This record gives sequence, structure tokens and C-alpha cells, in this order.
Amino acid sequence: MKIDLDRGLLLACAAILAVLPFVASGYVLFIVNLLMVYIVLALGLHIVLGETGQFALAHIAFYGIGIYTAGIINNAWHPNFLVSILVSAVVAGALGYVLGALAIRMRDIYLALSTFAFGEAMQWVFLNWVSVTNGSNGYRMSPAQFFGYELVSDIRAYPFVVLAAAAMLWLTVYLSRSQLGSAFRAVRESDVAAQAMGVNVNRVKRIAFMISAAYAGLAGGLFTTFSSFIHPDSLGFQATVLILIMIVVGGIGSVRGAIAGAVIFGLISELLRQVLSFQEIIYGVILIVFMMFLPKGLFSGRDARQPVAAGARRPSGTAPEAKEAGS
Amino acid sequence: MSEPLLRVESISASYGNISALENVSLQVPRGEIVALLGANGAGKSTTLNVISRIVRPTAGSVWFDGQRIHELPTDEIVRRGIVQVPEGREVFRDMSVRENLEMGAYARRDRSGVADDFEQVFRTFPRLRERASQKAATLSGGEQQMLATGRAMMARPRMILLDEPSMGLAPLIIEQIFDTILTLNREQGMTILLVEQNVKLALSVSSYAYILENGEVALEGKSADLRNDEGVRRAYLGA
Amino acid sequence: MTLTEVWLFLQQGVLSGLVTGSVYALLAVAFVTVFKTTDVPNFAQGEIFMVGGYAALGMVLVQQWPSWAVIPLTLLFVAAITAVFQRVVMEKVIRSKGAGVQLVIATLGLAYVLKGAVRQTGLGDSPRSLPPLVSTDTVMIGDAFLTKLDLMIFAVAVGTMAALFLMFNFTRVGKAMRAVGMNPRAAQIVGVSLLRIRMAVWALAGLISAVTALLIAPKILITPDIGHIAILAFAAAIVGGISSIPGAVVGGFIIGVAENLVGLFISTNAIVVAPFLAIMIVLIVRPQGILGGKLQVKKV
Amino acid sequence: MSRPGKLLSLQGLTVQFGGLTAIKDLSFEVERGTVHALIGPNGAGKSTTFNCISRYYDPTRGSIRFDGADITHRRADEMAAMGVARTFQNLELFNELSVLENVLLGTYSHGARGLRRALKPAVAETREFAEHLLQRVGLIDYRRQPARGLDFGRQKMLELARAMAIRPKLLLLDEPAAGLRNREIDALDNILRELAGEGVTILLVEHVMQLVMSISERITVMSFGEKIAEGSPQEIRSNEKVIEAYLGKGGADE
Amino acid sequence: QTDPGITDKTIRIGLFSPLSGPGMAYGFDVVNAAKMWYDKTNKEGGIHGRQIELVIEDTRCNANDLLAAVKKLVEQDKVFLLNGGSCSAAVVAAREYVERAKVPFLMLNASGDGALYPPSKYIYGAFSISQYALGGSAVQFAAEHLKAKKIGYINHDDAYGTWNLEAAQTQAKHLGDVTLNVQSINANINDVTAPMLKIRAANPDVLVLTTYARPAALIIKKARELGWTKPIVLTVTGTADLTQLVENVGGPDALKNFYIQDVLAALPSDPKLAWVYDMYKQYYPELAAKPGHPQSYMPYGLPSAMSVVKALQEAGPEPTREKVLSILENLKLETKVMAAPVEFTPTDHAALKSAIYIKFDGVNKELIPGTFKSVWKYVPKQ
Ligand SMILES: Nc1ncnc2c1ncn2[C@@H]1O[C@H](COP(=O)(O)OP(=O)(O)OP(=O)(O)O)[C@@H](O)[C@H]1O
Ligand SMILES: Nc1ncnc2c1ncn2[C@@H]1O[C@H](COP(=O)(O)OP(=O)(O)OP(=O)(O)O)[C@@H](O)[C@H]1O
Ligand SMILES: [Mg+2]
Ligand SMILES: [Mg+2]
Repeated sequence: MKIDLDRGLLLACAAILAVLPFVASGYVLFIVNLLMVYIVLALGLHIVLGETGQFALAHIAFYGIGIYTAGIINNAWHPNFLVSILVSAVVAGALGYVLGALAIRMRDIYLALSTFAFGEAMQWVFLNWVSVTNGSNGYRMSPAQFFGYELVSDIRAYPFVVLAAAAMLWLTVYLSRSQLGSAFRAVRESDVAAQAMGVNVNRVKRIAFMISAAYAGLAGGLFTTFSSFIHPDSLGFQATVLILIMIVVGGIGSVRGAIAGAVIFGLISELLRQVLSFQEIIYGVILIVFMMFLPKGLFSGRDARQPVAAGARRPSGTAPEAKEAGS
Repeated sequence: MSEPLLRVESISASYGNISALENVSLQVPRGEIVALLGANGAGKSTTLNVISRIVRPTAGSVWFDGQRIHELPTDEIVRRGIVQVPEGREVFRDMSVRENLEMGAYARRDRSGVADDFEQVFRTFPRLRERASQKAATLSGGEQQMLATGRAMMARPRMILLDEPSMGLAPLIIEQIFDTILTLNREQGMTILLVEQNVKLALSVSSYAYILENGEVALEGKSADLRNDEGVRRAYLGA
Repeated sequence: MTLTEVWLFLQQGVLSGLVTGSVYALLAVAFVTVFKTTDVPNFAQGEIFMVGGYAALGMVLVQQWPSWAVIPLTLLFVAAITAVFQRVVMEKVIRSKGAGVQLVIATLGLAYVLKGAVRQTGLGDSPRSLPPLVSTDTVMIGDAFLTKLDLMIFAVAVGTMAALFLMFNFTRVGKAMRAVGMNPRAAQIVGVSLLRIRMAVWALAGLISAVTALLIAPKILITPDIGHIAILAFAAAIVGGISSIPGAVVGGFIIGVAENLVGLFISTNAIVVAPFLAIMIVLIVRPQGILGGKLQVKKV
Repeated sequence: MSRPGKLLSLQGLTVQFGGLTAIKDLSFEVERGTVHALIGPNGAGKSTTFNCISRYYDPTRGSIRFDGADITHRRADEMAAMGVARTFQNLELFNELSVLENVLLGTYSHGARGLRRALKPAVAETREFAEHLLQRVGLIDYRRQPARGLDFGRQKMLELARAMAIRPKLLLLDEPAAGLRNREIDALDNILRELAGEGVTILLVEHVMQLVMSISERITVMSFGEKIAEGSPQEIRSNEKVIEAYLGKGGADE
Repeated sequence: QTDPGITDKTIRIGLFSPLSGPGMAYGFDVVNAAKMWYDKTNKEGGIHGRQIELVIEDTRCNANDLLAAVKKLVEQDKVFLLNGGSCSAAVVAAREYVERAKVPFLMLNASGDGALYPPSKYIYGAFSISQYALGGSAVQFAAEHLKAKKIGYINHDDAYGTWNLEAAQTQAKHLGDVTLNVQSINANINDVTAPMLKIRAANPDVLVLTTYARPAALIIKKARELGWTKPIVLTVTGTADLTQLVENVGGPDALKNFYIQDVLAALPSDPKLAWVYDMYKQYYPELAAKPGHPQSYMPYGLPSAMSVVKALQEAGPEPTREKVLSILENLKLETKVMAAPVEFTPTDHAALKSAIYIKFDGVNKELIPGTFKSVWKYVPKQ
């Protein structure tokens, strides 16, 4: 029945997305476009954190790299947008591979904090590499085109953004079903055992970093198809946290969760703009309540493969553990 | 017969929806060694974990020294005098062997006897003395098992719950451990609930035994009788 | 640049760096204390510190209470917040099988709540200071100027480090804290109360944060967003070796000094990246951090 | 079908951790298709030896030859493809993954390497193969459960199945019987015999003498990192040094 | 056919600014100020019989959110024109979109240089002051009034910093014999030893600070610690709350030789401006009671609202966006709030070019006679 549930959900989403452009205002489409970008970002983080269990917090850095790459290409040659987003994916992926190569020596908290540091450093680069990014003035990007069809508005970009997101969703599911996917999960669960199975742990980690970064880069490319301006301020840790929250609240390790989380928190952060000065408190409370009562997320345990939180498996977690007694 | 030190009354426990125990009752008289036997997955470890309240029972009650203890937090139960030697060697990985043993005496009120108990542990497990300043994480499997048992001894409890103490130990050490168990029991009148895969050995040291089968008490009786019981022989003692 | 100038820059840069480093160190110590014991990287550390500052401010400014009352009350208040948060929120997250990342997000939630709450008071619009606990008259060391307050901050940082180091390694409760961090289940089995220890640790972190706030608010000034300073505390903690108290302090010093030297001899624009460069260099050269102990062959 | 000859040979193996010497100048050989036991007191260095053969530890000195090749400097993850499988003394399962996927991962090293294959999903026959193995170790009913949910004994059996899935030439078993009851030990005994019959060479570390003595053709005894005896079960049982260092009086009869 | 947002009874206007989060201090009461002016206009019968309808959005001082807000206002709420923005960098994000949608956009108190230059037909702003004007004016003051030849200049490494520095350098070049020694710092800096040491080493005659309040206070304090006695000029970016500034720098001693820039017509305490604060009290009694209100940037909200109202009135009974835009092109308006009148030209859409300066010793404020004008002019890059 689980399959049917998925089918149902997918069809429902497809239907909604199909009719939306005819009924909704450009503003709504802009939000939906953003949600699609969030989805791709979340899927990317899902691969490195949810599947491979590597607590990497530099996701938005690669997103930024993707945006600037695509933007620069658009401004310079104004090519078919497929070109620019693929290039951004490749560039980001390459850098992700490098970061992975440096990061594989670290685990858990070290990995988290050092990738976090990398993210902060990248934001600084965006701010200060003025000749390329126009620094803190923000970078203007001429709209993308598709075989001469100019994507000058949200509604024009909409179909392409949605299709791209759908493609990435398919790719994610495909990956997690592949041998590589199993290798990812093996590394997540026990790198010691993974090696015994013949998994080259370091290579798999590097690949996970690379793919995840490529996703983020591609998301950045997508962003440029409907948005013509980027400012480094929106590429900070806050953004990474948002994506992290998305996949955790969705249910870490679950593709469904990543998507649900992306949609829900994408919307929440947009809707919260209406409640003005209380929004930080509300946002915080939402997070806390979710973690208290649904820590494993909306889709925990519904996936065929049981997900695990990064770092959840303690070094001494050998004995079977049950309902932790607590008064 | 006088009130037993530990009385477990028809407890049940489950992990999520998997039921692990179905109204299990057992008694451990003061100063006795009682064995808890059964196949893999029968629920032995779960029983011990319910007694020290690491697993919350879904039904039933646990009485220690005439008081209900199944609502108390684990640390309080330890303070009352029940210490467990867990399955799978839960040592403090980044602490030295000595620090691990010190932690064993954590809940203890009398600081005086601690020094002697160090001696006793090291006498039982000379290997630990050699490794005293090594990090527990890098000990061999057996050494970790010794450490876990030694740590429990450091608490000078009124009752020890042993979960497969001989697991992964060399035959020689197994003998030593069981000698220790017997001396603890005889000299300090320590009450012991013993989960042990080596049924023969278990029955030889214990005075009474319970046999669990998928979550329920299938059979119980004087160890001596069980040793000679045909069914038990066939089922648990193998050829 | 003349040699005398370089020499002067070095003196002032290093000394001021050590003081600012002490600020990072104090927060890092609080962070490490919690991390060692509960395995939780507390991303609300900065905001807890921030709230300490505003709590004191509220009492001084709005309530007009005398400082002899404000100081203990602030410590109490912050410690209470952190302890209650651990007891009510974190324990619940753990009981519903949340781990690692979930706990991190809970702390992020706390961070947002605290920030939002402070903004509601209306005290948050412009940066604030507190009456300094020690006079801010300047004293000369070599050719470098520092204030009495600076020296105090440095002293407190080193003192706190020493105290905590002794606690963790030589006291019963300190060892219990480490034990809980390594293996909660085993800790329970030897009779440690996870609840009490975890609460104690968070309260302790709260205390340190509050002390820090009272001490350094006059030096660095507080805003509702001052929490970002925790980033530098994290940096300090990593550089020093994430679960080492002395490491945290050494790390703090390194970051503080690095900031100034980069600012003086490279560019003031680059000050912000100095910590992150430090992190990356250290982690590549010495993944376990400077005082992270020697790497051991993983026993399998 | 087991061709005679050495499958594995250790030459002057020495392992040190900082000051401590875990293995000192250890040499022994394992014949193809035999069940060879490695026993000795706790901390003698048995698991460390395993860790060297499966390349988790790098020996300080000495060399390891497997199937004619010098593997002293191979990577741990290359060993599966070469035909070396192992289990772990302290359970290294993929805890949150289903029992079935645990075993499926055993087949990871089969067939060609490289990207093309990496992107292929697991095929039906591997699935059947895996389920067949679960059948053999009696875990088939648990295949959908997460490994974490199994009791200790079954987790051990799962590790065995996972190792078998590698289709190894050499199977390194680190205390497979620990935590098993007589009944299950007998079952294990049979499985190992079958495997040996299929030509799999088994190197066994075990403290349960009943198992060791019944299935191993040859036994190497270590103590404090050194080889103190080697021979047939009978010889070992009656070897004074071994009794005094390891078996003890009681241990001999079993 | 008429433009969106216009009915016989109403004109709908989109009002937006940071109303939450870190940027709140820049926007919250500024929006209130604009709001009260619109309310006042409505009370007085509205514009050619039309009542002004406001739709208010929060921008969080963040580019993406501002864009979302603007798109919502234009496409969902169908406003006639846009009046908003307090965070310059974020405002720029709306530029392309506003031009595409052809909606008149008057900024609130954002300096908005990035959106003003190159001039866009649809965008007007700098009602408080643009960074270009601010930087230039400060240098003018340092040179003209304080007779500085060598000026130490500490700005931020962000957009604002880049802009005011560009103007400052232009001004220096214009003055001829004036040189700048520049140190750029991050807004989150904790230890200002490095920049301050370098300034001291360069030994300028005057120190100009274009930083925000916190770094400014840190620098002034450090300056004193390092025995700096020469004049310090603090631009309007850092003068949000002067009483607070005094506390933050550890008392008046640090302000012995200290000047602040302001863009209001006079000191806030001055009777000339009393009407603004009275009006605020009258419209928001309960807010006015709270600590920290009105926020010090509050008055900056008025000029843009005034301009909107004026432009709409002149656009006549049948206003269209085009008409309004053509009127804005040459709008002149004495606001009685700011240091100088609002003055737009077809080639420059920034309202204010000059600032006043006040000597501040921590207690008393003494107005320096005259206003000081920035000469920076936009030259199209090719
Ligand atoms: N953490 C857990 N989650 C889910 N099920 C569990 C967990 N721990 C134990 N179980 C189940 O509870 C039942 C009893 O387990 P328990 O460990 O008590 O058995 P046991 O008698 O100790 O077995 P063994 O002798 O192998 O240790 C088993 O069926 C096991 O699968
Ligand atoms: N990674 C390591 N670091 C330091 N010491 C280690 C490490 N691994 C093993 N040792 C030491 O080497 C010795 C041999 O350990 P090993 O695990 O090989 O013993 P073993 O023969 O397997 O014992 P057991 O039968 O109890 O498992 C032990 O004393 C252990 O303390
Ligand atoms: Mg058990
Ligand atoms: Mg071993």
C-alpha cells in the first residue's frame, strides 16, 4: 500500500502543479518556484546527511556557487538555461568533491563544525570577491532563455523549474535504490562493517559530498531562471539551517520527508512574514515542539529502509536498547 | 520461607509493538544464586533490564527487600543495592580501566572499602591490573567483559544481575569468574541473578533456576533437579 | 612599515587578542562542558549568553535594582533557563528517541525563541552596555594599552578553565559527567542519575554564560544578535579539540590573536575569515584539535 | 574440491600500539579448505591478528600472504573482492537497515566494479541468494526487521550470514559462538561444517572449546601475542603449556 | 482603462519594511510614521476624494523576502504604487522586477543607492539620505569645518560601506588636497584593535566613522584607550541612540572631541521638530509609552509618504502610474523634517544630498551652522 500512497501523493502534487499557473498569481508561482529550489536543496542534503550520515553544513555555500556560476554564464553568453544550470551543478559538484576529500578525515561534530566553517568562509568570498560577485552590492543576473524563449517572469520559468525538480526527485530515488545507495547507507550505519563488505568508505563519502554539492549547485542554477538578483546575505548559515530543518522535520533519511519538509518550512517561513514581530519566537517554538514530539520527523519509519539520525548510533550502542526509562 | 530479596511479579515488556516478555514472575531469595536460562531472544536480558528499570515494564511489579522498585529511576535502584553487569560490555570507552572501576563505586556511600575492592578486582582479573591505565575502548573483548564485571563488584551491591558473564572469556577465566561469584556469594552473602549461556555451569553454581521461552517462564525448579531432568538435558545441555 | 611599528602592533595585537580570546574561551568552555556531557553541540550558546546580558540590563535599567542584587539574580535566572530547557525540552526529545541532529535543532529553536523574546522587550534596538564590574581605566603593558577590565576578563577565563578542568578530572561529579557523555546507559548502571547530571551541566553552562555576559557586556556591547559571537566560540572549541576544556581556552586565545594579527598585517576585511581559516588549517593538520589528545587506532 | 596448499600464511607478524606489543613475531599458515582455530587467553592478540589479515590494522613488522598474493599493504575494502570475509567480536551490523539489506550488502563486492555497476539496483537473483542465506541461518522470518531489533544471538547469526554472502575463500570468524546456547552452537557447528564442505576455508577465533574441538582440524594457540602451540585438537587438549595458560583443568574436558 | 489599485473611492498603496528580526529597528517605527501621514491625509478627505488603502508587508531586511513581499503586493494585492524598503542591499533585489512590472516605487528610509543608480524611471528614494551623499558630506565637513587634510575613514565591508566610501573618495578628489586612510571592517567585529591601531599609525587629522552603532561605539572606546584625542565624526548610520552611545563608550570622557552627522532639519529636541513627535504620540499612544519608542529613525518615514501624497495630488483626479512618475521626475517638496528639501531631477532620483553636523560632548548638543553637501554624481559606466 506504501507504493500506492506514494503514487497518490505524486499524482496529487502533479495535478496541483499543473493547474496552478492558470489560477494563481505570479507571486504564488514565485513562491512555488522557490519551494522547488528548496526541494532540490533538501534532496541534496538528504543524500549526504540522510543517506550517508555525514553531518555536512556547507550546503548553502554550494547553492551560492551554483547561483553565481549560472548568473555569470547568463550574463556573459546568455545560453540555453539547461547549459548554465548543468555547468553550475558540475562546478559545485567539483568543489564538493574537494571539500569531501578534506572532510573525510573528520567525523560527527568535527565534520559539522568544519563544514560550517567552510560555509561561512564561502559567504565571505561571495562578499569580498567583488570583481566576480559584485560583492555586497548584490549580483544582477539577466534572465535565462530556453531555445530563444526568454524566462523573464516567474510564470515563464515555472514549468522548467517544476520539471527540473521532478527530475531530481526521480534521480534521488534511483540513486537510493542503486548499489551506490546501499553503499551510502552502509557507510552511515558502520564504516567498519562497510569496509568489510568491500565498500571504499572514503571514495563513497567523497562521492556523496560531490553529488550533494551538485544538487545544491543545480538548485542555484534553477534559482537564476526566475530570479534576477542574489545577495550574499541570503547565503549564510541561516539558510543552511533552514534546509537542515527541512530534512529533519520531514524525517531524516526519507525522501518523502525531505520533500514534505521543504514544502512545509518553505511555506512556514513565507507565511510567518505576516505575523511580524513574533515570528522568531513562533519559528523557534515550532522547531522545539517538532523535536519534542516528532523527532524522527513526519515520515519516520514509513520508508522501506529505516533512517537513522546522524550521530544517533553511539560508539557503545551495541546492546539492544529499548524504551529509555525516564521518570 | 522468608520474604525473598527480589520478587518479580508477572511483568510484561515490549519494544514498540514487539512483545519481549509475557507476565514473567520470579523470586531470588537472600544470599542465593538463581539462574535465568533460555534460548536466544527468550527475554533474559530484557528481564534484567526491567529489574534495573532500563526498560519500563508495561505490566507487573518488581519488589526488592519488600519495597516496590519498578517506578524508581535506575540510579535509585542501584543505590538500593542492585547492580547489573550488562550484556555487551558497556564500559566507559574513553576512561582508563582504573577510572572505569572508580565509576563502579560511584553510588557507594562508604569510601573506606573501595581500596580493598580494587585489590579484590585486580586479584580476580590480573589482566586488568596490567591494563589499569589503558583506555577501555582499546581493551580486548574479554578484557572488557572482565572490566564490566569488576566494575559491578566495585559497587559492593546487595545483589548482582549478571548477563552472560562468561561470554567471550577464556575457559580459565571462566573458572576464575565462577569461583569469584561463589566466593562473593559465600563470604559476602551476595545475592545473584545469573543469566548464562553455559547451562551446565549455571546449574552447577545456582541453587534454583528459571527457564524462559519466548518471553514466558517455561520451566523452573531446583538446579539440582533440572540438571538431571531429561527434557532440560535434551533442550539445553545438548548432546 | 617600520620595525618599531611592527613591534608595537605585535604587542598590542597579541595582548588585546588574548583578552578578546578570553571572551571566546569562556563561551567555548560553556559549549564544551555541555558537549562533553550530553553530546549536544549547543547552537543556542550565544543566545544564552545574550539573554544573560539583557536579563542584567533589564534589572539594572527597568527595575533599577542595585548591582549586588543583580549579579546573583542574573546567574540564577540564566542557570534556571538552561536547566529547565534541558529538563523539559531536551529530555523529552531524548525520550521520544531523538538524537544528534534532533537535539541540535532543538537548541536552534531555543536560540530563535530567546532572540525573539529579547526583541519584544524593546531593549534590543540599539547596542547596550552594562555598568562594568571592574573599572575600565587603562594600564600599560610594554607599549600596549589594556583596561583593568581586560585583565579581569583574562583572569576569569583562565580561572574558569582551571576550575572546570579540575572538576572534570578529579571530582566525583565531574567524572560522572564525563561518564554520562561516553555511555549514558552504563552511567545509569553504576548509579548516575542522567536527569540530575544533565541538568547540572546545563545549569553550569548557563552560569558560565551569565558570568561572561556580566563581565564582557561593557567590553563588546550586546545586541539581540550578539549570539553570532558563539561562532567564534565554536571555532575556539574545534581548534582546541572539541571535548578539551584547556583546549577551548587555548583555541580562544589562538582565534583572538589570529583575528588581530590578520587585521594588522593582512587586512581588516580579512578579520572575519581568520577563525575559519584557523579551523580549516588545524583540522587538516590535526583533525582532533590541538589538545585533542593523540589519535588512537580504532579498536574493531 | 579443496585443492591442497596454503591459502593464508603469516610471517613474523608484529603489532604494537604505542608502547604495548599486542602481537610478537607471529607466524602460522592455514591450509585450503580446512577449519583452522586460533585460540588463546583474553588479550592474546587473536582479534588483532584478524584485524591485520582483514587489513584494519597495519602490522608493525611482518608479512601476510593470501592465495599467493602479498596483501600486507592492501586496503581493508579490497579484501572482500579478494575473497576474505570476517565477522566482528563486538557486532558491527548496519543497525537501522533491514536484516535483508544487511545480507544484500554482503554481495556488494561481487561482479565488476566501477560507476556503471554502482548505479545499478540490486538484481533479483542476488535477492534470492540473500534470502537463501537467511534461510540457512534461520533468520528468514526477520528479513524486514531492522537489525537493531534482533537479540544478541541472532545478531551474531546475521553477521555470519552477511559474511557468507561475500562468497569468501577465507572466512574469519571472531567468536561466533559467544552468547549462543548449546542448541544454537550445534546449529552453528553444522553450518560451519557445510561451509567447509563447500570448500570455504575457515579461520576461527573462539573460546567455546566444545565448538573448537569438534570442528577444527588444526589449532594455533597464542598467549601474550606469541604462538605457544600448534597442532591437532587432541595434541592441543593435552598440551601442558596450553592447559596452564588457557584451558585450565576444567577446560580440557568438554 | 485605469491602472491597478485605483477605484473611485480608494487608492491602494503597498507599504513594506523590516518589521521583524535584526532589521526591525530600521523599519518598524519608520513604517508607523509613514502610516500616520497617510491616515492624516485620509482624515483630511483623502486624495481627490479617494481614501488611501495600505497593505503592509514585512521584508526582514532580506533580499528574497523583500522580493516576495513586492511580488505579493503587485500581483496579489494589486497595489497602485510601492512605498517601502529600509535595507538598502535588499531593496536592490526588487529593481528588475519593479521595472518589468512598471510600478512606481518610492523607498522609505533605505539609502538604496544600488537601486537609485543608474537611475530607473520607476524608482525614487534616499528620503533620509543615500550612502553616496552621506560619505561625501562627512568628508566635506571634516575638510571644511575641521580643516582636515588627512582623514582616517572606517567603513563597513558591506554595500553601504562601498557606496559611502566611493562618494568620500570623490569628495576628497574634488577638494583636491585631502587624502583618506581607509579601514574596512565587518559589522560583527568584536575587537577593533587592528583597525584603530592602523589608523593611529597613519596619524590623520580627523577620524570619520560610517559604521553602525556597535562597531562605532567599540571604536570610539578603543580610540580613547589608545589615547586618541583628535576629532571623530560619526555619520548617521551609527547615531541611532545617543544616550545609549554615551553609556556604550563608557561615559562622556570618550566624546571630548566628537561630532555627529544628522539628516533631520534640527535636533530632535528642537521645537522645529516637536510636531513630528507629538503626532507620533497622538497616533500611537500605547507604543509611545513603551521603552525605546519612537525608534530614533521614526521621522525618516515621513518624507517619502509626503512625496507620495503630493505626487498623487498633483496627478489629478484620474491618476495613472505614468502621470505619477512624470510628476515625481521634477518633484520639489519642503518636508520640514529633513535637513534639506526633497528634490528630484530626471537624472537623479535621490531626494537628499546634504546633512547637518552637531558637536556632541555626551551631554550637550551644539548645532554647527550650515549644511554640508556631497558632490558625488552618478556617471554612467560604459
Ligand atoms: N532494542 C530492541 N528493539 C526491538 N526488539 C528488541 C530490542 N531488544 C530486544 N528485542 C527483542 O526482544 C526479545 C528478547 O530480547 P533479549 O535480548 O531479552 O533476549 P535474550 O534472552 O537476552 O537473548 P540473548 O541470549 O541472545 O541475549 C528478542 O526477540 C529481541 O528481538
Ligand atoms: N586499537 C588498539 N589500541 C591499543 N591497544 C589495543 C588495540 N587493539 C587491541 N589492543 C590491545 O592488544 C591486546 C590484544 O587485543 P585482542 O583484541 O587482539 O585480544 P583477543 O585475543 O582478541 O582477546 P579476546 O579473546 O578477549 O577478544 C589487548 O591487550 C588490547 O588491549
Ligand atoms: Mg541477552
Ligand atoms: Mg578478540
